[in-house]
This record gives sequence, structure tokens and C-alpha cells, in this order.
Amino acid sequence: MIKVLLRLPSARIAIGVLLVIAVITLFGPVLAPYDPLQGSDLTLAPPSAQHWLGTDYTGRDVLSRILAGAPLSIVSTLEVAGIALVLGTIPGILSVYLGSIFEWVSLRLIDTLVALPFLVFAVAMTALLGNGITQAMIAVGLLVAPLFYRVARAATLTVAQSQYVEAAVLAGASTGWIVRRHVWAKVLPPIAITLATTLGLGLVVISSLTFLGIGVQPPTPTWGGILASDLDYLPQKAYAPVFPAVIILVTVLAFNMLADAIRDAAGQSGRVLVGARAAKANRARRVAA
Amino acid sequence: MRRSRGRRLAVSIGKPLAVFVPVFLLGTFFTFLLGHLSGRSPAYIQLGDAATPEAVAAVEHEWGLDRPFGVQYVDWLGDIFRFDLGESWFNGHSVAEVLLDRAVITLSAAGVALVIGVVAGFALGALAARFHATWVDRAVTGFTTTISVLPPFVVGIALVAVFAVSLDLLPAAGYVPIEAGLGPWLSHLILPAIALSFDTVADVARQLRDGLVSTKRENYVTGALVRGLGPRRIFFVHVLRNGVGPALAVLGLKFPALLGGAVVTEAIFGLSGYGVFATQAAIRGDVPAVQGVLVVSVVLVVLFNLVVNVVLNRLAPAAARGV
Amino acid sequence: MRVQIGKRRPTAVVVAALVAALGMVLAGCGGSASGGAGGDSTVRWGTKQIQANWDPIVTGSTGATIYLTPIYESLFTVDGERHVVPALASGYEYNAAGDQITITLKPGLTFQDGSPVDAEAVKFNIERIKTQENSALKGSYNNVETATVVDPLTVRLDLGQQDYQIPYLLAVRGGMLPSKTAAQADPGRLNTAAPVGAGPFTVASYDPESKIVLEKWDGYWDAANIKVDRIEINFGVDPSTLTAGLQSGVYNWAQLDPQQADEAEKAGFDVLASVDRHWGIQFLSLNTNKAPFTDPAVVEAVRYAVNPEEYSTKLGFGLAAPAHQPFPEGHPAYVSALNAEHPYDPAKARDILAKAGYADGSVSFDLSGMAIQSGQIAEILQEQLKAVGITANIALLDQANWGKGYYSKSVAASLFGYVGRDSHVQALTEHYDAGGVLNLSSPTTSPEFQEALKAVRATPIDAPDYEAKLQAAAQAGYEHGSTVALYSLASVVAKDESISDPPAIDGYQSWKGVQFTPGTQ
Amino acid sequence: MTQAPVVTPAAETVAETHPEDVLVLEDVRIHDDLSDTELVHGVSLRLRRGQVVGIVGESGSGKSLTCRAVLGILPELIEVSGGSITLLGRDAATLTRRDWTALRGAAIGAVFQDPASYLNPSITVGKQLQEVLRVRGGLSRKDAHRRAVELFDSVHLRDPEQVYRQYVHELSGGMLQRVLIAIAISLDPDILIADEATTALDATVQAEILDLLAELTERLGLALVLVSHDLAVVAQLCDEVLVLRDGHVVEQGPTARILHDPQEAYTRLLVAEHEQYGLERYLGTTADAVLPTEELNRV
Repeated sequence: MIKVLLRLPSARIAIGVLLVIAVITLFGPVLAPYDPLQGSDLTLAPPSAQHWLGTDYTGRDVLSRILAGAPLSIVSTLEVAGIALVLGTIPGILSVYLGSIFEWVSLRLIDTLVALPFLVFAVAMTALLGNGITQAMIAVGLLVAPLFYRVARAATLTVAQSQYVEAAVLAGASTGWIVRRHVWAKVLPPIAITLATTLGLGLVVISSLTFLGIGVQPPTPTWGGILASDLDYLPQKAYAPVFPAVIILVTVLAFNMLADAIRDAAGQSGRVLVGARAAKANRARRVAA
Repeated sequence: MRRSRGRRLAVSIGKPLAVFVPVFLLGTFFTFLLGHLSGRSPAYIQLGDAATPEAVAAVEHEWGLDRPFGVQYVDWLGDIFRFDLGESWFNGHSVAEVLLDRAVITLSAAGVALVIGVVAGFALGALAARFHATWVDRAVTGFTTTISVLPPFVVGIALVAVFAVSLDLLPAAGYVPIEAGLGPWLSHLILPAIALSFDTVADVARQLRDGLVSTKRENYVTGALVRGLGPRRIFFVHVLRNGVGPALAVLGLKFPALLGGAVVTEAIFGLSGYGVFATQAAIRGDVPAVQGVLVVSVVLVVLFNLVVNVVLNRLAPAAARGV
Repeated sequence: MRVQIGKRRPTAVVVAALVAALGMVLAGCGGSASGGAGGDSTVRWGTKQIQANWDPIVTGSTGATIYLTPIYESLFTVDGERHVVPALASGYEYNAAGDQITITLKPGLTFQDGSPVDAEAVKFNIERIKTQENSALKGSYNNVETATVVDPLTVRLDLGQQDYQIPYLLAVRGGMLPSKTAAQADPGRLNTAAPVGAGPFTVASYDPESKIVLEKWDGYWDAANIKVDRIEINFGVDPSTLTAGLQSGVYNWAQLDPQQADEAEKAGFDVLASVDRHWGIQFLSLNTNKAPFTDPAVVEAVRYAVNPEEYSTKLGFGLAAPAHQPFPEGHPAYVSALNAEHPYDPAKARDILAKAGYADGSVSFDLSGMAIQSGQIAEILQEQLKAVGITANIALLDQANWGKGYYSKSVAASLFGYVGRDSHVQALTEHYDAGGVLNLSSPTTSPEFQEALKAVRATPIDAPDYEAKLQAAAQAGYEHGSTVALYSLASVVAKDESISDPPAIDGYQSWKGVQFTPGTQ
Repeated sequence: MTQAPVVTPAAETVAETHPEDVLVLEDVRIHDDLSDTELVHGVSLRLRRGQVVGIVGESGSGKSLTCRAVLGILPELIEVSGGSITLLGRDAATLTRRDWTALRGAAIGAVFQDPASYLNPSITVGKQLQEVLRVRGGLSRKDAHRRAVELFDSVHLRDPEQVYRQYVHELSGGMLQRVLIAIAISLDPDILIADEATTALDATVQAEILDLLAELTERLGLALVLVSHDLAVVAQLCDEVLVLRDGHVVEQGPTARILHDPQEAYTRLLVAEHEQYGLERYLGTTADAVLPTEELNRV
């Protein structure tokens, strides 16, 4: 499947973008040309040779702040995805195997999480349990977990009901063996899709929370925080939010493109998508002949 | 046969009801637990600089916060059944009353957003499915992905800048009750609703496209084709009806997101709805108000899903069996 | 059987028509864009702030007074030259010793609920100020000991010491008079749901913390001077959309951040932004009862480390000036000598710290403040302090939680702002006195200040040496206090051109004489 | 069978057309553009009114692709790359989408393996038949309903009124196949294609369905293309058999000759397999092409 994936142009673009983001995340603070916390007299300056993306309201270099903000921004969205992955996938798979009581209880818990309005709950949790980025991440992760639960459960169910697993059970295979041998193979692709989507979601939610004044204290740079504070200076620099917005957008878009690509590559239409161009050429050649 | 149809409807309501009760209980329990864990107290909000330990204890006693957790929970739950969500610690207003006023605004915005989400989402999804694997499909997918990843506050501010300020077509903020006329009401809601609907449009379109594409591969579509039914009829009667399941199911899931999205959208569009209230209450640590918001959300979401389920059942009984 | 070929079924057509119809309905809304604008003389006011307390006793004499002045009237008010003029009261008289003041009320006045404005109501309110648990004016009324009803229209206040400031205290900010009947029935309701005063406007509807609608009240004693029919105040509007709201006609009156003033002016709105109307001083409060400020050397170092110039240039957008004391230039309590006292000198700050035995970076504290107003200030302050080796950890909070720490004096340092008082002495006591709400080191105060305070209280306000004594007290207070002034800023109001300018009275929002120009609405 | 079986070897009959021919395939080739390979390498056959042709082959032999080509429903990127298909005298290559829609149902119908999947799960089966009768047959709602019940009755569904109101998941495989057949014949088509129509059913039901198909061919004068991997099924009904393997026609001819005197090794293998597994029971009677139905029912 990975081979098919790499043949999709959209997947190649997405992976390329994500590699760049990964480099920025790992080396962003080192790459930053200026101290992201050091202001100057040059406030709200437009882009120039010295400051490629201009400066902010205290005269700090915007490019440096975006680069330095990468680790916290990306790591926190990874945190969201990680929490959701663990809290969703494992109970999702186990719900099929651990008997009806666990199944019922976990299903109701998931239904409950789904019924809680996302941002309201995240705001409530962070505000009531202490205003910190970790609290925010846990809240969001918890609320995204149902996505993973459902996907994992659905995939596991199809495996559990298929004949080869029945055969394995009859042959006396243990649950653990079945999960490792059969379930992972079926569950991983949909989980990968959900994970890719969630990684994007995390970034957007964090920036929304920052906009509402929840999560990060100044002057710590995060992409969402830079975006939110730029909005205060729209009269001076209407284009300023474009820079953080674009990097958020590009990252989220890349994750989503990757998710779509995985979906295509895993599904039936992957064959057609991958081969469409070749098929057209084949047809032309055949008709000409 | 009549009875069987009646039974189907009963099942379609009864099943979600069996889900509703535990979800309601768990949801309210979480909500209450959250408030309890927060360790917030009305004393600090009310007393300000006069918060001596004795004064705090007195205020907490007055609010019954010195009783055991279980007792407080059961008491609170009992009040909920009497539509009493308690009083705000901050200003003593009845939370239920305030929420009722505000829910009207939020539900109006969410309702219009839902209509936009359904209409635009279905149109885009159907378009992409109809022209599956062509540039139309790719363009629609690209568009829906882009709008779904835009942070809602950026969307809101951009909409205000374009439609309210540059084009001067619509008011930038505020709310006018529907009694003042459908036009003014809608004109104030349309921008926030659009901002709110982006995520729903994208998700519905995506799910519908996937649903339709996979439905188009179903044998019964081939069957209908072989029977000599025209493509348009096949699409609307056979494909749409069955392919709509996932999109409808997603709509059920989107409702909490619409309510949640109100938090940001209302702040931008100056709507004094329930999202703004929730944020303010949460930030202030006004526990009864936050709990009230969450309880109302849970109830609204479950009710909405009940409706979705009934619709799904009428539309595609087979698809609904799996829900 | 007849086989029918190609007959179109109506379903698709119907669906298409429905979609088209809905699209048209949505598009049609564009036509009624300015549907929100009312044709009458309505002030539609937008602000990012949220006003939750409507009892003047609970609100205290803060910047939020502007939301209360339409509803409440005070015993006295001030004119353009800041002289006390009669309002609900017709006049006052001091005894010879200056420790007793007798106030005479105008006859026949009522509150908006119909109850009489009489001596009983004044007495009741002063007692409420002094005893009610959540009263924010206790400190300001410290010197008022008892109120006695002489006759229905006469009330006498006995003072703890000679104090000629009382008429100012009873004017506007500190003296707004709520209905006794309403306050007696349910002070909580008066505060959070149904404010009742004797001012020019009554509350028509109130949506807690989001919108209040006020309507002109004909029973107001000076109703002839009120030309505005209605005021609608919208709270909690996101600042980034306030100007958009003005431009699209949702608001015709808005309080803006300084960076928005220019845009509003260019868009054709009248921008009122000058220190003679509304000003605010941003300052840093240090708590000398908390480490590291228990050491006077650290406070001294901080005063040299801050550079007021930087705040006013970076955050002021041309509407600010550096500040070295909590009063702007031109204020009677403004002391020009203070400007030179702690010039920006990071080297000296480092030196002071080193001499006091602090290693570089060993001084650190948590910097509190309100997220809504202090974010940028905190960031600049943090940098300035970092330059002298002091670490400030920014810990901003929402208004309510910040207030919890600030008013209970439990935080080490906080950013805050100050918008002036009608009584100069009240301004000083709030900053430097033992119970002063703005004195983070309270109950710590200095004997030097107490001495000077007593002197100014004992001086009639029209005495030739009044200003000298006032300034001496202000200087003593600042020098021996723990407030670090940062910059002064003019508050910005942008309004539609059709609304005439309100009277230019420092720190006071009066609606007298404000009118809509006919034809421009 | 009233008509004598007509042997139509591909090579001889390419040029001729007969007024009774409802379906003519001439050297039909099917190509997959994606893998750029030819999947079916020249199939020819000729079918007259009332005649039954069988196509036999294992899965992947190209028999279903051939059927789909005839119905105009080949999968994406798979096309007819050579030869011609003539449906009721019209060249399939010249048919527009609209022509196809008009032809399907009215001229050519089809039933498939796994009947449940070929019916819309969300609509009652009666409504699905009624839909065809209304939309294509031009009947009023009421008439269509009446006619639908009649058709259900004619395919020997017990209690047709009840079946009319049932959903797919409420009916058995055999009943569903009858429903599909009823729908397929509802517009009186000339040709019926039964692609593995009995494969998933158990033996008794399979026999009943074959019986029904035989009866309909006779009663309505349908031309039937019976596709199966099972030689025994084909042997029961067909006048002529076409053996496919890997897209090639291995052998083609009257059923009796193919069974009794297979020329090719592969055909011999198929027959031999069936002799082992019970085909011999039919062999004695296949000269008459069709078994008496009473006997079938006893199998």
C-alpha cells in the first residue's frame, strides 16, 4: 500500500511538505535568524531584507517567532493525536473482544464524549482545571478519541467476523495472537487516515483556544498565538495574519491530503487513480493501432 | 405490515433512547465531576478581597458545597429534572433562564449553519461523486479540505472584512430576533452561520462523496441500470438514498461541533449566545453556569441525534440498522 | 406493454428548484443589510469590555463608571472646569471646623421606581457603602463616620477629621445614588439584574453581560438637556470586529484600542481621543509584603529598569505619553519633579541589585495582570527587566481571577490601569493609603504620605495653597509607595458624525446636550 | 424446447444475419486499458428468439465480462476493443447512453449471482418492480402495483402481495432471485442474461429457478444467455454451449455434442470432472437439451 501511496502525486506533495515541517519543528529555534523574544524599536514593520516576514508589535522578527513556535505548536498537536490514539484505538479494538459489559460501557462512554460540544468542553476543562496548554491538549485529545474508537472498532469488527479469524479461533489461537496477526493489518490503514486528519485538527483547535485566550502565556511563540495577536493589529498590518495562517493551513492541509491519499491508496479507486494516466495512454495507443 | 412499520419507528426511537439515558447520566456526571474537581468556589467570586477563610466557609455552606460529593450530585441531578440548573455564582442569575434566552440565538445560528451545511455539503458531495476521479472531484475535494482546515476565527474575520465592510452587504455583528422579520433576522445570522458551517459543509461533502462513490459500486446500482432506469433517476432514487447514510450520521456528529464552534463565532460576530456565555463562565470559574451549558448541550445533541436517526430510518432502513 | 423511453421524472427538477430557491433567499438577505439601524436617536454602543456589576457601590469608582452614568445621578456633578455643581443636591455647607458637611437636596425628585430622592435614601446609601460586604467604596468613605437625617431634604455627614474633599467624593464616580427601595429589597438584584437610579435613562432590557438597552427617562431632573432617546450597549465585542461593526452601521459609538483609532478616523468617524476627556495610566503594582519586593532595593531597581518611553511609542500609536506617576500632565496632582526622579537607567538598576547582593538572574517573580489589557505591556516589561537581570514570569488571568489575587493583595506584582477620580484625595488614598484598592502593598503605607494627606484634606479646595499641598501628598505617596508608572493613554471613542460631541469633562461620560444631527441618520 | 437447436460455429456465420437473430456477437474482444492487456480474445455467438445459449468457464475466464459487454456495463477502463455486438439489429458500438437506457429492460434484461445485492436495500422489492413498470412501462401507480403482483405471482412467489411490501433483508435468496427475474421480464425483453443466477443457491432452489427460467423461455419466447461455471446447470437448459478459458473460446457447439463428444482437452476435462461429481445422471437425457422438471425436482 505504501508503494501505491508513493505513486500518488498528492501523497508525494503531502509527505514533502510534512518533511519540511518536521525539519522546522526539529531545527526551527536554531534556524531562527533573531531571538524570537527580543523586541526592537522597529515595530509592525513590513517584510524587508532584514526581516523577511516583518516584525510584530514589540518589534520582534515574525519569521523567527514562527520558526521558534514550531516545536510547541507541532508537539502539542502530536500530543492531542497521541492521547486520542491511545484512548480511542485500544478500547475500540478491545470492545470487540473483551465481552459485552466492557463493550456496552465503552460504547456509552464514547457516545457521551461525542455528545459534549468540543470547544465548549475544552474551554471549560482548561478554564476550570487550570489554564495551561497541557490541560487543553488533554481535553481536546479526550474529545477526539471517539473518532479513533469508532474507526478501530469498525475495522476490528469486520476482521472478527471474517472467516479466516473464525478459523484461527477454531484452531485455538489466542486473542493476542489474532490481534497482532490479523487485526493490526486491517485496523492500521483506517487508523492512519484518522491520525492524519486529527493531527491537522489539533493545530486548528489549539489556535482557536489561543484566540480565546486559553492555553499559552505570552511571550511564548506558537503559531496560533501569533495569529491571534496579529488580529489585534489589523489596521496597521492587515496582511500579518497571513503568515501564521498559511503555515497552519499548509501543515493541516498536508495532513489532510495525506489522509485522503491513504484512503485512496487503500481503497478500490486507488488502482484507477494511480493508473488513470497510464490507462489513457494505453487507450490512445490501442485506438491508434 | 402496518405493525412492522410502527415497530421500525419504535425501534428507531427506542434504540437511541436506550443510548440517551446512559449518555445523559454519564454526561451530567462528567460535567458535575469537572466542576467538583476544579476546586472552584463561589466564595472567591463573591467575596473578592473579603475572602477570609471563615467567610469562604460560610459562603460554601450557604451553597451546600460542604456536603458529600454524592449528595451534591444527586441533588443537582434532581434539580435538572425540574429544569433548574442552579444559580450563577457570579451574578446569581438563574442559569436556566439565561441559557434559554441565549440558546435561541445559538440555535438560530446553528440551525442556519446546518441548512447551509446540508445544502452546500450535499451539492458539493453529489457533484464530486457524479464526476468521481475527474478534475471536478479533485477541485471539490481540494476546496472542502481547505475550508475545513481554516481556523474558524480567521474565517469569521475574513467574512466580516469582505461582506460587511468591503461590500457592505450584511451587518458585521449583532442579532435581531425573528419577530423583527425574517429578512433582518437572517441577514444578521448569515455570516456567522457561514463561518460556522464550513466544517459541516466539508465533512458532509466528503462523507457524501465517499458514500455515493461506494454506493455507485453497489450491485443494486448495476441492477437498476440493467433494468433500464435513467442515470438521473438511479442517482436520486437509488444512489443518493443509500449513499446518504454516512453523511447523515456525520451530521449527527456535527451538531455538537456547531454548538462548540459557537464559542469562537459568537465572539467575532457579537452574538450574545451560548458559546460566549460558556467561555465567559468557564474563564470566570462560574461552575454552575458551565455545568448548565454542558448539560443543555448534551440534551440538545442527543435530541438532534434522535431526529437524525429517525430520518435515517425513514430514508434508508437498511443503512440505519448499522447505526 | 408500452415501453416509455426518456421520460423525465420531476424529482430532480424539484430538488434543483428548491436549491435554487434557497440560494435566492440567502442572496436576497443582502438587500436588507442595514436592517439593524434604527431611525430614532439611538446610540448603538460597542465595547470589548464586559460590565457585570451595576450597583455603583459594588463597581466602585472605576473606568466602568461610564456604563453607569446614564442610569444613576449623583448628588453633585462636575462642570467643564471640574468645579462641583449641583445635581440631585442643590448645595452643601461645611461647618467652621471642616469636619461636618450638610447637604440640601432638590425638592420633588424621585428615582426611576417612583420612590423619593430624600435624606433617608442618602443616609441608607452611605451606610450601605460602609457596611455592605462587597462594597468597593469602603476605603473612599473611610473619613465619613455617620450620616444623619436633619429633615427630609437635608442630610448631615460627620467626618473623622477635617476634610474638604467630600463634595468631590459625592460627585459622579463615588456618589451615584441608587434607589433605596430597590437596594433594600434585594441588593443582589440591583447589582446584577435591575439597576434603578435617578439618572437620565432607565433600563428597558438587560441581557446579562451582553447587552443593555436604556431608554430616556422623563423624570430626570435635567431631562430637557437629554436629546438621545435610547442607548444600547453591546458588551464583549471582539476588538478585531469593532471597527467593522462601526463601518457596517451596527454601532455608531465604540470604544476602540489605540491602534484602531486611525482606521476609524479614515473611515469617516469622529474619534475622541485626548487626555482632557478620558485617560488611563498603565502601571505596575509591586507588593512590598511579598518577595522579592520586601527588599526596597529591588523596587528601586525596577523603577530604574523600566523605560516608559518604550510603552508609549510601541503601544500608544500616537495617543500616549511616558508616565512617571499615576496622573497625566495637567492633572492637579501631577508633580513635574517626579519625572526626573527615576530616569531609565538599566546600568544603575544592575548596580543597585549588585550592591544589594543579588547575582545576575537571581531575582524573579510572577507578573500578574488581566489578559484582556496587559498582554503586550507584560511582554515589553519582561524584556526590560530581563535586561537588568530580573526574571518576570508572565501569568496573565481573566478579569475575575486576576481581581481575586489583586484585591486580596496576594500577588507579588501586577499590571493594572487607573482612570482618575473626581476627588483628588480619593485618588491618592486609593493608590497609597492603607485600604487603597490600588495599593498592592496594603496595608503598608508611609508616614510621609499620611502626614501630607492630612494636610491636603484640611485645605479647602479653593484655597491658594491647595494644589501645592495636593502635589506634596502625591509626591510623598509615589516616592514612598510601590507603584511604578509606565505610560498614559487617551481612551479612544469613535462615533458616527451624526452624533454631536459629548461635553468634554475629564473622566466623565455625560449625555447632556448630546444630539443627533437631523438628516444624517 | 420447440425449436431445434441451431449450431452456429463462429467461423461460418459472421457475415449472415437472420431476422430472428436477437443478439449477435462477432469476434468480440475486451481490453483492460489499465494493465494494457486483452481479457477476452474474440467471442462470437448468435442467439435467436426462444433459444438458450450457455457460456461455461471458471471464474476469470471472461464469461461475465462478455455478459457485461452485451449489457453495456463494463467496469471503468475496460472496453470492447474489437469485433461487434449487435442487439436486435443495432450495433452496440453506435449506441448512445440514452439508447442503452432505452434498450435495457425493454430489449435485454439480466439476473445475477447474489440477488440480494442487486436490489436496493432501502426500498421494498415491490416498489422496485413498480418503479420499472411506472417509469419505463408508463403504467399508473395503481396499474403498476397490480401488474407487479401479477408478475410476482407468475414467477411462483407465494403470497405476492406480502412479498410486494417486503425489504430485501426480509426475503430468502431463492425468493429474491424470483423477484429479480420478475423485474427482469417485467418489460417483456427479448433477451435475458442469467449470469451465475443460481450459483449461490442451494440445490433445490437452484433447480426451481432453472425450472422457472426454462418455463419463461418457453412461455415468453425469451432468448436466454445462461452463464455458469457449472456445466451441469448449462447442460440442463441450453441448446448451444460456449466454453471459455482465459478469454479464449475453447469450444463452441450444440450442447449434446459438447457433452458427448468434446473436441478439446479442456472441455474433456470439464466433462470428466462432472462425470465424477454427478453429471452422468444428466448425460443420458441431455440429447433433448432439457430435463423433465419433475425429475429435476427430485434431485
